[in-house]
Amino acid sequence: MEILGIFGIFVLVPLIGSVIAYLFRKYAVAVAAIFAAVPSIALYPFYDTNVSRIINIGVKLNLTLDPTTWFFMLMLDTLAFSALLFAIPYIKKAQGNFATLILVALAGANGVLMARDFLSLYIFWEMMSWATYLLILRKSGEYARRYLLFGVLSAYFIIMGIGIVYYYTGSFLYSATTGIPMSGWFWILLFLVLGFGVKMAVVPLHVWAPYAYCAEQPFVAFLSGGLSKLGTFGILMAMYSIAGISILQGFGTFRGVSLFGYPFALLGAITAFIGTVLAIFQDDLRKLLAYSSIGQLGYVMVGLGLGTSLALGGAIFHAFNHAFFKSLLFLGAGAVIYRTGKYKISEMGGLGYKMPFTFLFVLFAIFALAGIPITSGFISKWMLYEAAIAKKFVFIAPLMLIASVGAFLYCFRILYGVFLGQLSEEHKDVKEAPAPMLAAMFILMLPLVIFSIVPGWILGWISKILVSMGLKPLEYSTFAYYSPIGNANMLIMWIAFMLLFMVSMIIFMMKKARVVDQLDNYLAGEAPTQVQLHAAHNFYKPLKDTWAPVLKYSINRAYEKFSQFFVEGFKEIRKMYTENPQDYAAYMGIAFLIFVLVGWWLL
Amino acid sequence: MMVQPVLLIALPLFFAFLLPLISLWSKKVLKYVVMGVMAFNAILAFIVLIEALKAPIFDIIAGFQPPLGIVLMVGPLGAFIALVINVAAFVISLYSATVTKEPLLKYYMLSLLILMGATGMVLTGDLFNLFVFLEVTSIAAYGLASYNKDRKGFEGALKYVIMGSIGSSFVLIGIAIIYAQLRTLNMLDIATRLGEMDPYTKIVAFVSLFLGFGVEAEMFPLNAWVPETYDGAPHPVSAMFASMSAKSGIFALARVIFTIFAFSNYLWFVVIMGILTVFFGEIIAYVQKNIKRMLAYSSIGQMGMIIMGLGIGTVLSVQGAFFQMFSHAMGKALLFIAAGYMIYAAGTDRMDKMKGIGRNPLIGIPLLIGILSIMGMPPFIGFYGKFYILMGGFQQGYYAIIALFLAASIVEVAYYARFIKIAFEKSERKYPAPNIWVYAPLIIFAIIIVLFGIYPKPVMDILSHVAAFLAGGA
Amino acid sequence: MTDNPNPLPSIIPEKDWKKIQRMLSKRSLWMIHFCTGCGAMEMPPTMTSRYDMERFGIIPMATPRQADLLLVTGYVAVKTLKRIVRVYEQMQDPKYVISFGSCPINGGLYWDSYNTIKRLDKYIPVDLYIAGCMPRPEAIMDAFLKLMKDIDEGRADGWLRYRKYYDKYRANQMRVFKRWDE
Amino acid sequence: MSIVNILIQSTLVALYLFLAICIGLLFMGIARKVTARIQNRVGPPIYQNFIDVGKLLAKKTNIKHNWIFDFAPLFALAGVLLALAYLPMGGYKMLSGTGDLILLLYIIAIPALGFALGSGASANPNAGVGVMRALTLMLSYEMPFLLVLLALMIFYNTASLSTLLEKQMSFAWGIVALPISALAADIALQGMMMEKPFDIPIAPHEIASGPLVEFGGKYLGMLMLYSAGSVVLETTLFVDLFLGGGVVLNPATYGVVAYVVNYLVWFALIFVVWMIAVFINAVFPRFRIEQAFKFYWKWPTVIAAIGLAQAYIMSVFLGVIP
Repeated sequence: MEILGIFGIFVLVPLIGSVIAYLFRKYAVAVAAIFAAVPSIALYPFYDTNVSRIINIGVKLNLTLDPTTWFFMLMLDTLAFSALLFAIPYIKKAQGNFATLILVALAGANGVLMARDFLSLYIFWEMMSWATYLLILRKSGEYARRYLLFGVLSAYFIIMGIGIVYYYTGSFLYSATTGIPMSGWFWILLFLVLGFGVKMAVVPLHVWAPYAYCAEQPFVAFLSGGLSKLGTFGILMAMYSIAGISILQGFGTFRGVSLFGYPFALLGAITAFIGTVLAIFQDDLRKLLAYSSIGQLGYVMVGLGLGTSLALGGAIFHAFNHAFFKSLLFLGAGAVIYRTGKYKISEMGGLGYKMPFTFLFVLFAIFALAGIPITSGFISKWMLYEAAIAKKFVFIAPLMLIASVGAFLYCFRILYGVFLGQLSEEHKDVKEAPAPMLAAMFILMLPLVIFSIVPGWILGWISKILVSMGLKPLEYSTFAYYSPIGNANMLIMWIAFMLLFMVSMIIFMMKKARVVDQLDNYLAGEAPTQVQLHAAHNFYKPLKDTWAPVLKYSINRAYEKFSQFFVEGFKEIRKMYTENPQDYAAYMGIAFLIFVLVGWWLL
Repeated sequence: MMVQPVLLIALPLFFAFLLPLISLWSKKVLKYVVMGVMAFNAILAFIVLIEALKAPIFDIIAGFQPPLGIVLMVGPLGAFIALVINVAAFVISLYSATVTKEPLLKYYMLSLLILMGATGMVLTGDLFNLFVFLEVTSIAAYGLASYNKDRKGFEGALKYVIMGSIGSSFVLIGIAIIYAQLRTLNMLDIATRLGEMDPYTKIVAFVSLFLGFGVEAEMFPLNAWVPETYDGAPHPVSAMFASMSAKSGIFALARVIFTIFAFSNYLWFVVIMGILTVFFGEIIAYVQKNIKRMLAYSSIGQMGMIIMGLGIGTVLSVQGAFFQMFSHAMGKALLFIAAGYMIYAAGTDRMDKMKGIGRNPLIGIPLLIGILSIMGMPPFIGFYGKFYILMGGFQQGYYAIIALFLAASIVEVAYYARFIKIAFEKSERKYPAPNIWVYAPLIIFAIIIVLFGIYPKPVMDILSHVAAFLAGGA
Repeated sequence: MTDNPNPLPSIIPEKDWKKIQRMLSKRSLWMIHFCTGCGAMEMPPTMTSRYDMERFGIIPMATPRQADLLLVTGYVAVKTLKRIVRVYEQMQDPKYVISFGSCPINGGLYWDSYNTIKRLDKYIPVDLYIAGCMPRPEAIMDAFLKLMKDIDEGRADGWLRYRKYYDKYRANQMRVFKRWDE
Repeated sequence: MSIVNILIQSTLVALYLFLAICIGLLFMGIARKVTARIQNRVGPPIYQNFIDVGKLLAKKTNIKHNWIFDFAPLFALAGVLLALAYLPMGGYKMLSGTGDLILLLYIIAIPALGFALGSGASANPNAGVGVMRALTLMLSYEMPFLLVLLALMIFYNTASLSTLLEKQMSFAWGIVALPISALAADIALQGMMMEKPFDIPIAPHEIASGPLVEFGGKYLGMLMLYSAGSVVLETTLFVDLFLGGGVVLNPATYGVVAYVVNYLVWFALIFVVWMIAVFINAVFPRFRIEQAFKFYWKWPTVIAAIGLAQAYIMSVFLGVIP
């Protein structure tokens, strides 16, 4: 393994593992989990190191493991490991190819993170892309194609970007991009950002996400939490490492923010808003989470677009948080689906009493998603807001803030619809999720709590990344963090909260309470034994009615019309091949004439 | 040891006419004999390749010195393509064992002849031999195309005959013009003395040769025969067309473009023909319901990509083009074999009737690998060719054409994804399990695709000789 | 129905604690009025500006969980009784019942009806009756004051009785109900 | 910061919090009295709510449905106390030096979320509907309110409340500098306090007091303490944002006297703000929830946007830097 170094550990081990895991038919996923654990453990020696290596397989792959890569890789490998751990009980049939494909996707993802030249970036990107496609194909067949098309679209945007770089420099290296004119940079960055933006599901390139996220939950957790972060990483590298801040500033600045980045920031804010609004009205648990992660990645996009030190730090931190809490949510949903077999929120209810641990984990994830300060989810949102407000951006900031208010709505939708309310008759004997699932969820919950008490650690890592990209480091201490216009100290907040919680605990403990059955309930004197009390169906109806005139427009349908139009055109063109030899002979004659004439004209 | 490349041609020819005698003794052994011959040929081709990598081989036949005599001119690239053709031929010959329809004797003779013709077209250094081998290939191909003796077969074969004969007559005209002006047929000789030709006639000669080989190379608009012929022919034969005759045609085309007439100012037109081929091939493949027709149109698209690569004409793109020949020969042969099995197993050639046919891993995994490779997904061999051709295009700054090409290949991805979905979706229908003659070739091709996809270094080393080839060498 | 022990024995002696509790609960009687009959008509004037009962801290509540005082305003049919009992059991101790008019006392003008009960007191403990058909708001206010006085002196112990003789009450109830769930 | 100092500070904070809760209960009593007077009634004594809370906490039996049910009182009370602790009262910074407006904004969500959790844990449909209405209402009034906050933060160029107070003292009160925003904020405040016409979530006559439906005894008592706290929280928020937090004397110069005076001024100011809310509450009927949403996203939002534009122009183009 030392011969190949980082390539061996982070790319070959999963690849070999994928083949080996396939052979253990029944235990494939467990074996795969072990192979996924290797890179995530092997990562720790590489903390704050800078290892590079060139692998020559006929094309040269330049791989580097620096703090940026380390940070993202930590995220991804942990997610992959816990997703596979979760999948051990979850995946019942065809374990083999699930495990294989997840590991291939992991290898591809690690490769993308380590790649320092466009060729290997593209190779690993596509590897990850088709493995993901096949994983989606396992569950939701028709929509997998949609994912693949958008995946290929993004790949081709990236190819355009790469090609223009190659046109100017004749090299694929990230480092060799000197002497490219600004016009060239504009197109390169545009194509690269669009390409990676597809993976981040930025509106209007988001239509693949809601359907792709209906695949098996452990994989979706990895896809939404982990693989979508490759988009973040790609944009980060493209804009701030390959191009660099000075090039971006070269496009002209608006209050110190690059005019190239600002539209993307605005787009991100719009994405956050649209994703949130659409998430509020979903009844399918998986779709709700999908739209919410579209919205959350919108926040990340804002940070990437603004590109001040604070905003970028916030974006990276939010990507980290989103990776963990959204995977946690998807896994929680997976646990519920695994136990009940239902997807619709309105068909569940009261499961929190039967699955307390799952409920607690999901509750923490939702605190993080809603940005409640007792989780680290708050800090990243805080940084993004303050970055936007400090720069006096009066369009981005309100959109982000109102979107985060909307997040409360769908968060409560999940909590109430799934875990609270009435426990329906058919779920009377639902059991708690099996141990591996709980373990996986617990692993994902830890960072959210730890980094909310001690944000200093992770802010330190992020500052390293920012410094390596030539930006100012963040201002932070172990427990507190600062922006130009404000500050917050998590330790004091925690202590105060704990003390006050104890105070209210004392008042609460003065009297004992008696537990009554859920049907012993105020129903105007009625006490029926069989009744549906769960008010989760079409939960936000009044809001939906008020939004109806806006909601009737759908980007999705626009795409379908578009593709329909083209297929009709293809049918017309197909008529060119009349199955008639005379015509074909005529074609040859005409072709001969045209060729000769063109040739003579060229002389 | 010094291997005579001529053996590559002589051996199949010899055995093709030995087969009747063998069949008198026993009909059973025929297929094993053919497999043996082709396997031996493949090994021979490999040795020749190693030789050719040291230095281009000029093998003079019957003692006449060039420019008078006929000569085999085996450069590294020629040897490489020859190797590809022979390997493909050998693996396909395994699949041919499933062909049971009489007269088997003729089938095997013709398949040996098509191999001989294709190899000859690649190896020869002499324009007239090129024409002769082209004729051999085409005539064997006509025979094989109509081998099924059914309506589809005959119709396809007829169209192939018409187009093919027009094409070869074009070639003959071109050769005639050149000979009339230069009194020589040796390619290098022609290349050196091309300046003496009257430019207008030179164009005519070039276009004639270009179109003539364009028919074999499935270039737009000369490719109309492709879908019906591929559809009508027996399944192994479709695989042969895709991986052997088409490859020899495109290699001949490459020779015409670079070795003989090294125009630089005409190339952009070739690029346009290439992109048109890609475009129409892919979008018409999208609306096909018949699997073999879909594959046929998609192989038109692939060949168009190769023509594009040749036309772009930078070292990188031509390397890509040759890599694409290799990957397309392997991948498309795999897909045609798989399609053959599917048509046999599902009892129809309509794709929507093949639900869940790929759920048997012996078929499914190679099928998936083949399709991904054709789509150009790393780490399969299909990727490198596509990527290099594109990068070459970027070097020349053909942005619009590349955008068009990428759009076309999104369409390609769309229809292959549709097919994957059908092939792997759940269905209670049970299909007969493939026998060894079906899945062995599939697996061999799949292994080649993955192996050279993960470690393409050997191929890349061979393709590093492209520069010399472009300079007008072998 | 288990009684919770006194939470702060060490600080305040049992007796004073009870006194404080009575004093508090008499000064804020939250009522839920069960409009069974015509008596309900008398509540609006009692609440509103003419005889504003809020000045004694008596306000109407939406659910029995929050209420201390149950008003049964008028005749009680068997079917209604079932609801009344449920509401009463959902209220939290200490809780008090006032019944309006003559019907809950002796059936009133429904005395020979086939499906009204004659005496509410057999089924749930009534702390205070207001005679008359119908009692006027003055009478109601008077009743409230009387109830507050009773509470202060610890005479309003209906909830204790209900707890003590629970099965007797339940037996009486079951005599008139066929089943609980309908 | 020495340990003694910390102790003194924390005792002070505890004292202020206790006073805040008492003030809240008092205000609720006053509101009942005032409403009664408006309706030409006598009304209860103004200390009525203390009695109510006492009675509720002294109830003999309490019921709960499950362990999640307990979240409501705990999170609600702790959360509102925490939020109050980050809010300067009468010029006393409390913790607001260590956490800014956005932290406060999210801390305010803690009690609401806990309350929603607890009420959701009862299987009563009214609770679900009530919480749905509450959240929808929140989405409604946050739109103008966030624009107002943005206007303030842009104009005073700070997100920290204590800094905001100092700048208001040195420059001008928010209501003088940004009157339009102040108007929008007050309209939003009515919804934030869930006073009529926005008492939709706890409409007793439609949905049996909504989220509160299953709460009785100590649960209801603690929730009353929570609502008392939130009265002070919301009024104080307005006062701190727009009325300089009632800081008239600079504590740096006048010392303890300043604290006392400022506290009294602050008390007077929140009383005024509360009275406005109470008067509106006393004379209005109730909106339907979708009407409330449409209302808030129409006029108050427009007003708040104008206010934001004013703040933007003043700070960016006119260069008025407080």
